[in-house]
Amino acid sequence: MDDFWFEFVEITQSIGDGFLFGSTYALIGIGFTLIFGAMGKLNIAYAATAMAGAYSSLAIFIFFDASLIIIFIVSAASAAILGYLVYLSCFRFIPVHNHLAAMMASVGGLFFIDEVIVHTTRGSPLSFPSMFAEAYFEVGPYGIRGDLLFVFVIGLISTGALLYVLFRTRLGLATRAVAQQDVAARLCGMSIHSTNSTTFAVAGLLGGIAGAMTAAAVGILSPVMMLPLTIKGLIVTVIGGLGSIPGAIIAGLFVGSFENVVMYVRGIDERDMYVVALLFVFLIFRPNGLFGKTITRD
Amino acid sequence: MDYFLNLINTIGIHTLLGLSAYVLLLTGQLSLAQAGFFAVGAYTAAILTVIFGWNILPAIGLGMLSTGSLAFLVGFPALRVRGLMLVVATLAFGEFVRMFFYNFEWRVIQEGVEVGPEGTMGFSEIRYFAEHGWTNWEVTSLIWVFVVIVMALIWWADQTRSGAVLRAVGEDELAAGTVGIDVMVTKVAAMTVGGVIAGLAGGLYAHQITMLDHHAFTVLLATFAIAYPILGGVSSVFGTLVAVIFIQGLLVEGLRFLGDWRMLLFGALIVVVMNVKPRGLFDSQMLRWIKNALRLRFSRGLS
Amino acid sequence: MLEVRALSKNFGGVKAVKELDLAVNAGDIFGVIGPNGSGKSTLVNLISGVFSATSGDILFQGQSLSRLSPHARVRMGVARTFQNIRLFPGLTVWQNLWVARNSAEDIRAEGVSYRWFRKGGPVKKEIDNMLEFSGLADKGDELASNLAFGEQRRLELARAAATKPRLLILDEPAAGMNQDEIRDLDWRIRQLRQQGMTIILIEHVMDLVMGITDRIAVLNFGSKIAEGEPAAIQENKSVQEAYLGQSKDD
Amino acid sequence: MKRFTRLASTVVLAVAVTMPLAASAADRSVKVLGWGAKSGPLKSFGVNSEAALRSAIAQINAAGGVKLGDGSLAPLEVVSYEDSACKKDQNIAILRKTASTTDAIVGMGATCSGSCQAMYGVLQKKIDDTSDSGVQMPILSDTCIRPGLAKISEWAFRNVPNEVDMYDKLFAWLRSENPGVKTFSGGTETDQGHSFITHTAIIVQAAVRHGFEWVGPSVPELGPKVKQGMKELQAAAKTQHWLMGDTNYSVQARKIKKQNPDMILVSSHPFSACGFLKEMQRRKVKPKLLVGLTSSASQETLNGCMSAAEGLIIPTGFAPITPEAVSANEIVSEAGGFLDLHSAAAWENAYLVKTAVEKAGISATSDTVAEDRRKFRDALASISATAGLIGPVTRDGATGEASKPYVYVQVVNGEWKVIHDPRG
Repeated sequence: MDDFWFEFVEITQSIGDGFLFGSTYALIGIGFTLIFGAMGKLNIAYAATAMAGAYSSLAIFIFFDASLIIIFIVSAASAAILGYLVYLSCFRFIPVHNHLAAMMASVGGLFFIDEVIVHTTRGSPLSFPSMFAEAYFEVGPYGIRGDLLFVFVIGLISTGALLYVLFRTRLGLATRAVAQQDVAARLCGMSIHSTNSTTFAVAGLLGGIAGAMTAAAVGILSPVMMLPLTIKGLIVTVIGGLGSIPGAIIAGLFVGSFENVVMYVRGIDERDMYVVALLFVFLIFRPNGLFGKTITRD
Repeated sequence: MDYFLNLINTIGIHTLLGLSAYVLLLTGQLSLAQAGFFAVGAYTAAILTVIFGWNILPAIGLGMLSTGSLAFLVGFPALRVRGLMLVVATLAFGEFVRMFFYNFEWRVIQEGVEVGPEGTMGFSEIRYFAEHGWTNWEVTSLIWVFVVIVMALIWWADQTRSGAVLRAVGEDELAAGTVGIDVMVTKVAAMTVGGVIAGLAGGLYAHQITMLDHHAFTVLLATFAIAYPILGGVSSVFGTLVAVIFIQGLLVEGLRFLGDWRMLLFGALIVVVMNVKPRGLFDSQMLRWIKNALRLRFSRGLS
Repeated sequence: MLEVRALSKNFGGVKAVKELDLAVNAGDIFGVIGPNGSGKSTLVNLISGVFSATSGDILFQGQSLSRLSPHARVRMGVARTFQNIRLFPGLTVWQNLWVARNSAEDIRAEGVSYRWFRKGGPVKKEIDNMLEFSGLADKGDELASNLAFGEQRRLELARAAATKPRLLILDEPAAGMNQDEIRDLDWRIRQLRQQGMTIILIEHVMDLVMGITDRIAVLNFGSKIAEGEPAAIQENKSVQEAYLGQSKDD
Repeated sequence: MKRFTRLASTVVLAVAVTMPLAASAADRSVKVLGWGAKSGPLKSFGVNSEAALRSAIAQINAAGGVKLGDGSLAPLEVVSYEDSACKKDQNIAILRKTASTTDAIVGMGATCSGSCQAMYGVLQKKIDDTSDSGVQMPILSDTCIRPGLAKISEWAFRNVPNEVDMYDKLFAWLRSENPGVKTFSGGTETDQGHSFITHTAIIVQAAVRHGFEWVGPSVPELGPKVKQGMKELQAAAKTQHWLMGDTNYSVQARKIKKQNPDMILVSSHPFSACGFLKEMQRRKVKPKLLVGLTSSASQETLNGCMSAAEGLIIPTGFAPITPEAVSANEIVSEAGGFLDLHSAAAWENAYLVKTAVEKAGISATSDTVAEDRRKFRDALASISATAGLIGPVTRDGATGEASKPYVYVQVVNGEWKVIHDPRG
């Protein structure tokens, strides 16, 4: 009985931690899904821009010793700019219907950003500041990391802000219009390019926050984190359903806790296998993800 | 010389890898599973030569067979989804295979020494070529015989109706269905052929590199596999070859003298190429240009 | 030939086709008309298997089509064209017809190797004739995307015919055509009927439909409001209200 | 535009192909060619090693260079220092390039164990084995620390500390120093072969041997198969695992917190070691002793998690404890690199090359490359001891494994401090 309770506590604790970490996956997932929703295209370089944002904010911290809030803002801003640059270099001038070329270009973008970071940091892991790192609450048998909570809250706020922008402002209206019917939208005199670029910038904003969140949650920044984050982000996007923001959020949190539980029960060697298996289950039984619209257009 | 032969071998192997993705790309399928098939082919062939002491040809043959059947089995569920879904699904499959070999251990004692794959420690000393006294020329010719055969087959098939059918499915699945083409079968067939070719590439790679471990089969490799046909363009098999030469020959080896600036240029150049030539380095207009050039040559020759 | 029984199709709440019954006799040219959104195109998609019906059944020569995938229906002899042309733009004109040779008898006639890997022989002759018939003889090696609009329409018609269908469904083939082209189309459709095809013609251009069809069904809001000879249809009150109404004012 | 790009690329290609050929025309000097990761996450390896190698060779040349077979002096020349990105195929390409297109008598690469393992595989396994068509080129690697690599080829030489010995003495010393410390626990990254096998087969075993007991059930001796043994170990001792690129270490840290050991082993590279250390810090896990993997005794660890790593004890093959080491350290940092256990090996290798060349008595002309290489290789094989930066480096002729002196360093107030020199 005792060790049942022990296990119960441990597992619930794992779920909790994973849930909090999941918020970073969720933000990355949202970024992918936003861009896919707007253009129907895949921006592989996205997670890279997110991390790059975090790096540039770290530079600010090192040279000007700014507070964590500033860091998040800087990270978001620079990632937004990067996102826009990625749009210009990898999407803007490539024929709209040539998805392959655009994706390939963004892969090139990923390599480039990655290498720039390595070049400037010599690939060395760098310590990233985190607020409330000392705060560690013991609630009965459970322990909660204050900085993780903080990160989680920031995640919630930024998501909320995004949803507000998307569903309460003109920009959001335009974005969704373009996403649903770009031809019609064009006929209504909306500029696809300006809408797309703003979408990239907005996605970049989120990415920057996500990057800073991840870095703050781990406490370090290192180039080896980029690829795993990209893969997790894509998996989350698909499980959530392409183009669905709530889907991405829920999937992110879910995947986060799921992998952490598997981590606890089965260990590292099998963790990612189970995540992949989870994805397969979704693809087979729910090919359009949690909230994906079924595609009936011929 | 040795060095250039080695480079040519690498180009050959990567060309095969690229072609395995090319076949799928014809049917409009973007697959990141090729690295997975590549890995299966590599490990199968290497195990057969090292542990069972097979000759390399049957070993590679069996490798191709296994990857082919694996691709066939994966094809049916995987090809139910399209576009980004397929990309991620195949990516996940590739990762799954990688993690399998990351946990895969099969050690046997041979002449007092332990050989075979050893999980995350990798599978080293696959020295078939060296042990059997193959010179580099022989290795190179072995690899390129395969490359030429595969390229020729694909090129020829592209002239026939089967090629047209593949492209038809790639152009417009729905229309293909309504003119009586069995889309699913076509796709799975392409997947299988792609798997076989990737397996072949893997078998050759294992013996060229002499050491396998899971680091070699990451998403990065899968990305390269699709990068070749996309960069080269799907209008012709030669596009893939051109792209491989561009990446392996120029960006990776050729620019080596740039030291640590090389990899910076790497990504940037890919972006540039995709902007300048969205349909690939070797697109239809380039094809026409070359055809005309050749025709001129001929007519001059005749007159 | 073709029998549609109590066929219904819902998109979410919208009933695109409801409880539709149709019967097409072999050798007829059967017209289907109706205002926009009356469910004509949905009907085509249901018969050709692009959509699967919510309820009801489709019988072709006594066999049910409902469970079959699009390509299987083509093999049974049901072919179609698209309202918005859907050729294979990256393939040559010749290849567009080549890939469409999937009729049961073709598969039987050509051996495997012949079918997949050889260009010459009867295949070539037939396709060349088809191009001749479509007035595209000299354009065989052009990319389909380089053809003019009218030529693309003709090619699509030829491609559908290349599957050797017994039932050919034409979804607004005259859309965007001028008088001469329509006259030419009229002639082609008759030719195809000569070759023994039964034809379902979905069309807005009234003179074409009235001139060429043996029977006409009128759809409105997804259900059939009238069926009969062209003449009868023109007289039909409810049809005039639903559809020809406006033309009476001038 | 298109024509231009086509033109440009062909030009670059042409240059690229002729480049290596250009390298091979030169007067009488003893040529070596080095390589390491100068791009990718492990960039620091290449940068540091290049700085160390070049400055050591500069020092040698300043002192007159090396004596050749005919008694004349010739300078050492670094033909080039290539970027292998720690990728297997690139390492092999560079190896073949060195062997076939340059007059270098020795290749000096490439820090990462996996790369070396593949690279040694294309070398001839046994010298004078005519049936073996492997490359005949002496390779002198800085580090490549994974155990048992030397046996792959008789042409391959490494300059690495003997980890078994290193950790054995470490725990012996820790035992005597800290009688209070009883239990221990720890973790490793399983996707990095070296960390993984060292943790399993060496560190944990050594700790057990010296009377530390794993929290909870006792640790079994390893079975014949390492991975198998690892599984047993994990099953019995619940050692923690993670991957190099992980972002979440909560489960591992919590499990260790539960075990509440006196001593914690973190057998992992800085990337993940820092992540894990930081997580433990947040979870308020405070062991009496903290022991790390030798690869983490580097500047990267301090960059990544100075405060969390406070107190971390690591055995390392380099520390500025001797005058030579101190001066070398200064020179290299002026050259823009850090001297750590990896790059220090590169420095020492330069001097090892000098010794071997002078022992071999080569003639260093472009038409004697083949025999020079062979002579050099034999000389290298015959050398049983050389002067390293912090003491003599010995090499076991039978196994080909080098073993160099080492000291124990600890992070004290954010700096590496030498806390013990086992040589007394």
